[in-house]
Amino acid sequence: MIGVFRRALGDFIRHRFFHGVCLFTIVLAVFIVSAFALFFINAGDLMAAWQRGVRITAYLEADIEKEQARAAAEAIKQYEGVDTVSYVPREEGFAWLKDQLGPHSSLLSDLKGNPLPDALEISIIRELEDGEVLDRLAEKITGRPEVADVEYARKWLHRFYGIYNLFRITAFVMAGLVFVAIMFIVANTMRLILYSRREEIEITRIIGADEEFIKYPLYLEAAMLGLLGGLGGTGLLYAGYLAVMPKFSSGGLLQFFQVRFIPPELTVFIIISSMLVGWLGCYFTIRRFLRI
Amino acid sequence: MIGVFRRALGDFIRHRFFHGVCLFTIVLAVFIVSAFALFFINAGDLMAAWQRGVRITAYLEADIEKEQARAAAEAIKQYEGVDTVSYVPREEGFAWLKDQLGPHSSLLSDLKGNPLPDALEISIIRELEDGEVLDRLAEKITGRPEVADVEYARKWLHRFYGIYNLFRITAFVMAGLVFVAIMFIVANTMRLILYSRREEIEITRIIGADEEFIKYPLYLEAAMLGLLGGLGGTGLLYAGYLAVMPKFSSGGLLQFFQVRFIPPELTVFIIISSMLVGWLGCYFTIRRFLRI
Amino acid sequence: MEQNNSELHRQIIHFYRVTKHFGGVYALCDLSFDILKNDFVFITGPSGAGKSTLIKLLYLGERMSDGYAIVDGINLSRISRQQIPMLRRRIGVIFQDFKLIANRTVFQNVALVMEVAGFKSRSLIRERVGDLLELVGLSHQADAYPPTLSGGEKQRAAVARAMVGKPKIILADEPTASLDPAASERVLQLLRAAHARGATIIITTHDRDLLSRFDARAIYLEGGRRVDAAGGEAG
Amino acid sequence: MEQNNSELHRQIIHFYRVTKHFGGVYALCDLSFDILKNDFVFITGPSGAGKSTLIKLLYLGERMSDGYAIVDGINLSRISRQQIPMLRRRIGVIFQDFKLIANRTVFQNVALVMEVAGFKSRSLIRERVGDLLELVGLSHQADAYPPTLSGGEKQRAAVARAMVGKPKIILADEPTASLDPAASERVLQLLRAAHARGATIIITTHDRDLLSRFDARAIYLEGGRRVDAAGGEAG
Ligand SMILES: Nc1ncnc2c1ncn2[C@@H]1O[C@H](COP(=O)(O)OP(=O)(O)OP(=O)(O)O)[C@@H](O)[C@H]1O
Ligand SMILES: Nc1ncnc2c1ncn2[C@@H]1O[C@H](COP(=O)(O)OP(=O)(O)OP(=O)(O)O)[C@@H](O)[C@H]1O
Ligand SMILES: [Mg+2]
Ligand SMILES: [Mg+2]
Repeated sequence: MIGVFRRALGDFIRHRFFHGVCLFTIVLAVFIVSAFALFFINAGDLMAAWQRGVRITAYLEADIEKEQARAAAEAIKQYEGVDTVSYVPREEGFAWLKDQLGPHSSLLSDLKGNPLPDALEISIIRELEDGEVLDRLAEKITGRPEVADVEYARKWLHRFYGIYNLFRITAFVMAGLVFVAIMFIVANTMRLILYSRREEIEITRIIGADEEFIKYPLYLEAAMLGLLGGLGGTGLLYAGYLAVMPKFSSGGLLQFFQVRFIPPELTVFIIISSMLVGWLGCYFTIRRFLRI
Repeated sequence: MIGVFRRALGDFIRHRFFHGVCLFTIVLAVFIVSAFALFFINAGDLMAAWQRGVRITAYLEADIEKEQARAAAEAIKQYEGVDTVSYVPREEGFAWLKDQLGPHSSLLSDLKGNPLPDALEISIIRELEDGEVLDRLAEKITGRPEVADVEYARKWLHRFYGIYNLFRITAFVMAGLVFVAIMFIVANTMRLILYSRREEIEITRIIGADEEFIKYPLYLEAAMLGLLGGLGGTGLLYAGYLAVMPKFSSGGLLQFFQVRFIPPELTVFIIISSMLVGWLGCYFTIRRFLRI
Repeated sequence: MEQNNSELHRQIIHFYRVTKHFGGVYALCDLSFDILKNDFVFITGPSGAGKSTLIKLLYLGERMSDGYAIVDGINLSRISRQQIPMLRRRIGVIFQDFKLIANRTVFQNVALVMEVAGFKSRSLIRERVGDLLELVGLSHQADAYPPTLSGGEKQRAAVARAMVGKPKIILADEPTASLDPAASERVLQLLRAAHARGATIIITTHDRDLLSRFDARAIYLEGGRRVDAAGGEAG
Repeated sequence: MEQNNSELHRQIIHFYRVTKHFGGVYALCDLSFDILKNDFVFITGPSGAGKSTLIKLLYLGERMSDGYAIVDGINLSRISRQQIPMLRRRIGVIFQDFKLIANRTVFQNVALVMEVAGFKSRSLIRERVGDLLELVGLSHQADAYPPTLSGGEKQRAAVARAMVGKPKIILADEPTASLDPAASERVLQLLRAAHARGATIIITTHDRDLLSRFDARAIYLEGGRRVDAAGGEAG
């Protein structure tokens, strides 16, 4: 075991240039993958943040008492997709409407009294992914005896969810493609390392090395290169993140949104994938060389 | 010249495996870059499409004649950022308001007559990038004698532009980073190709080849690999695009939006960059080998 | 092919109608011979006769195309992949083109044989490799890399590597081609010492001097076939 | 170092107190000698004496560390990078380790010298390379790749490559080390023919046979210094 480590280390020193160039490539590859992840995670967050404003207004029947309204609010809170429910007395509703109409609010002053009923404001959980769910929820709320009418920005929300989902699917597909492409790049790099050493491997076999003697240090090297590449690539991204973020924040664009780094679990996943892929690239190439 | 071509071709055949693996890497690298471009271009389009709805409503003074309104419309049309201006008679405006209020439209039936003035609907060009410009435009319109009041979704739009700009900057930075990273990967690949052939190059020099004899076929090969990689990578993306798009479209997500492939100029740019980078990688490495 | 039992027992290498061709090129053709334990045999013949190919078949650097061959009790056409390294460790080869690993020092090249064979003790390895480099006159070059060695120094490094594992069989492919008479003599003394120790020695050469200085059996090849002009006995 | 003018004119190689060291290792030390046009000179000495290093200095494979050297009218310490290829084309080298390009056929390896020298006519190249391969007995291997050649075949391919450019100077580093007597004789005949054509021939060897068969000048090296034991004249 120690021998394997010692030999792997020796190989690193012996093949400085080649390993250096290959490591550089892997670092860049991992950097790209993690930059992708960073981007999509934050874009997703941003869209989710945007969605925070989504709410359904349920106008209650005129004869509903405050107590009944609160009970209804409790019940609705249990529905799928509901985040919070708050009771809005008709006075508040009128003030809000006035506000909404802005310059035309004078229209309302012509009215006798407040024609609005009491209402429940239902805010939706951020994880909701689909306009259909919202529609079903609205229908369910409408079906309640206390509720006279339900209002929400149906068209706008359907469109938002359409785009959101499109974005998510695309992000997923893109991330998958890039991941696969990068995997191949890392694996290719490993192949080139092995290919450049085929003579050395051949000589070692000829003087009596068994497969294990040859394979283990190579596997270890591949995994180490993958590990170093993974650490280097994510480290590079983190350095970039630290360097760029303060400028962004001070720019004022992000007042309402905090860009976050890829979560630790994902970072670890990327680094481990990099190791694994390095090892796999090595594994499949080595089999070619070890046939007699 | 023909000799250079002939020798470059010979090298391709001689170094099949290595060139094959390297070409594979370049194809993947170009694929990633162009997939990036495809994504950002379409995401940008999508956001721009969303922006299409942006408009300013200018309510006219009560005593403005239709003729005067049309003249004002013509004048406003010349302002920076304005796309179209249309005259909305007070009747249409009332109908619209009614529509907007939806279930509460009964409110309006209590009104005596139509309290709304005539209005101009000003739609904004899609290329507008900044809430400030919109604010200035609104001010300018307000300043006109014919205009009583101006209305637009100021807060919402500022937020939209904030996100849009954030997206654009990020896209730009990301695309730049990925491009640079991929450049390095391609250049690294070229280095490895040269490195794996240093013995051959050394022997050729020792039997009397001058630098030109050695360099030109290598440059040509590097450029060809870059070219093939560029064609392969963009071709792969195009194949993917053709394969995936029909499914997307039928899914209904994209009814309001047509995903387009990266424009031909950008494709050409990517391919040429790939060639150039291949050549550069070769150029800088070769100088190391040609020192005595 | 009639052999009494005791001779069969003493055989370490037995070739019967062995053929090796590369595509259409026949490097060895219908070759039969026996080598007994502790033999000292020369293989000779003109350039391209198939001498190195024969060596390659013995250490399984190439697989024979046809025929029947046994080396140290192992049937070369039936050997499993797991057995190959074991066989190779019992054979020390001085390759005609040296086959030194370019980015390992002379010491590391020689020591590798022992590492491969499973020797764990660093000090034992250091001692044995050091002794052998001393014997071939390369002590001062122990830390040099093969590309910086002279032709003769490379050859001596290859000799040291072939001997360090104390193999039962030593295959020496032109072991003195790049050496001056004095260095040649030293290498031959090493081979003789190994022979005295009980090893079987097979040397290819076209150095007439060498042949004449030894009273050893010689197998003559020409165009991949055995042509026993002188001193040889038909297998 | 007194020389009359005509001898100066006839000198093609002039070494004066040339030293070459690699780090602390002195491969050549204070070496002085002259070689005249159309000379036929042997360089000999034990393994590691510096013979190959001397050859390397001549074709500028290495730069000398110290001293003064002229080859075919060019001062080796003053030569510009552009001039190096020109000088090399006037020199044909048979390398001790052959230096054949592994993924080019024998034909392509030999033809490369002519391509490098600027010959455009494919048919001329084909003809001359073909003739030369015939002379060294490799016609049937023209399309073989060097790794598949036997040691002697590689050496003969290297010989063909060194001669195909009809160089003024031929540097042959152990040109017959891997060859049987018959093949050796053929190579020596080729070298003699080149000599007769007017070329200057420099051969390193430790083959005493070879030396005794020629009535040629020999320069003896040992440990990088000139030790003129026999037949040599101090430069
Ligand atoms: N891998 C191969 N592919 C094709 N031909 C080969 C291969 N290996 C050897 N040969 C051919 O087989 C013949 C015998 O080669 P071998 O190396 O055994 O000769 P040799 O007797 O060792 O000659 P030398 O004294 O020159 O070393 C040669 O003609 C060689 O070209
Ligand atoms: N690049 C180098 N770096 C370090 N030492 C070197 C280098 N090249 C040669 N030497 C050393 O210089 C000495 C002379 O080497 P050279 O190859 O000239 O010997 P040689 O006379 O050709 O010997 P041989 O007959 O064995 O070929 C040797 O000891 C060698 O190790
Ligand atoms: Mg041989
Ligand atoms: Mg030498």
